[in-house]
Amino acid sequence: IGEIQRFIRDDGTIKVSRALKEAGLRVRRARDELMKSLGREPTIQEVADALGLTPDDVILAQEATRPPASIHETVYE
Amino acid sequence: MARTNAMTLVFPARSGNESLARVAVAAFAAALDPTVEELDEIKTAVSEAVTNAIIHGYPDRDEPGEVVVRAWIDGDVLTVVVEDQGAGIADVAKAREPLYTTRPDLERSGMGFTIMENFMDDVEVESAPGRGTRVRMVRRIKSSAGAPSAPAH
Amino acid sequence: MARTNAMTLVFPARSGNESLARVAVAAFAAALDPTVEELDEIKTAVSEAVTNAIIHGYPDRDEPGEVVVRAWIDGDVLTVVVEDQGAGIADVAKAREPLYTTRPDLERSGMGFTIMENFMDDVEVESAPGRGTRVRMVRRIKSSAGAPSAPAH
Ligand SMILES: Nc1ncnc2c1ncn2[C@@H]1O[C@H](COP(=O)(O)OP(=O)(O)O)[C@@H](O)[C@H]1O
Ligand SMILES: Nc1ncnc2c1ncn2[C@@H]1O[C@H](COP(=O)(O)OP(=O)(O)O)[C@@H](O)[C@H]1O
Ligand SMILES: [Mg+2]
Ligand SMILES: [Mg+2]
Repeated sequence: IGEIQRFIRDDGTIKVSRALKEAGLRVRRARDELMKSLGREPTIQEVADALGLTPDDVILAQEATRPPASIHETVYE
Repeated sequence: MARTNAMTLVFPARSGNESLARVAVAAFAAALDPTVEELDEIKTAVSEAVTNAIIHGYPDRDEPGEVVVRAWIDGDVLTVVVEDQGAGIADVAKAREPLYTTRPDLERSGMGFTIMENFMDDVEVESAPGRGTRVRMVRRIKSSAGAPSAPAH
Repeated sequence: MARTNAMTLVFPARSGNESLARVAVAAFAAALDPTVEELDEIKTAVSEAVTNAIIHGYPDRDEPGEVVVRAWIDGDVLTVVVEDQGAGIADVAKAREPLYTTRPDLERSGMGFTIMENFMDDVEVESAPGRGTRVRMVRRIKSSAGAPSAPAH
């Protein structure tokens, strides 16, 4: 998250949920760009390196941009 | 090959905790440097197994039981075991059939086991009614050069 | 307030696994929707405690013992407990002093406990030589929904 904080030039008072969602969108874009430039699926480390993040931050960011799971729609209805 | 690392995660069967399991297993598996796609598939399989434990294993929402997720790495092979001590499954073969669901009321698709089988190299299910369910999933990380940070043994 | 969620993570005392603990606790604490800074501080405190368990608790690298990280949420308060059954600490008060380290050879700064104390609201250490160490850290998420938004300390 430290990296993510620098990454979006934030003073720290921003909510994690928002910071991770923004990072998640960049992860998606970086993955697409690496697919084109490498001609194959990038590894998680390659995506992290391209963004100056750790693989852990990439994983947290991806989770934050995951479409709501079916479990949420089902269990609470 | 020797087991190079292992983890155990325990949490109550609450909706939302499948996300904790996904992140923990993904962070654990990241040591094998999988592709984003491989990691997505592993996370999806873990989600399906954990969601099953939460909604089918412990259908009584008021007293959530415990879900246990264990994972370990042998060389370039990841094994994930998802366990509950809940309702159990009477006929595992039938439960694994595509589109089979006992909870159409929850808008379940009946595709959970099929997704796990498609995304993992091997899926074993052990279950006993009233005693619980254990799902063991194995996936070799093809993009991996083996666990690079593992000490020589 | 009632405990709303809980997790337990167990892993071998291998260097690198502090990162697994950090990401699991981060995913768990994210439910309180902290600020980036709050979560960063929690992750750093968890890292320090887990690194201590790994390098001081189990100094014998060949036979890594187990580290247990538990966390739970009560209302807007996160509690994290990091436990090992390793070497233990003879004089806890001394160990908590800033700059005190028994491993200057590992280029330790002796600031681990000081960092935990600065980043968490409360830090308790229980330890017995030869039996292990338990560090219990508490942090209220001031920015969490329902709580008045106070400036960071
Ligand atoms: N952990 C479990 N505990 C009890 N029953 C389970 C469990 N996992 C799966 N089942 C049973 O197997 C069926 C098929 O599971 P799945 O293929 O995931 O479909 P779905 O979850 O959409 O019903 C479920 O409807 C349920 O009856
Ligand atoms: N889990 C532990 N097991 C055994 N000793 C510990 C543990 N945690 C801390 N210690 C002792 O407390 C000292 C101070 O810890 P810390 O403030 O983190 O500084 P550092 O890790 O840089 O030495 C350590 O040098 C070590 O002697
Ligand atoms: Mg299912
Ligand atoms: Mg330390």
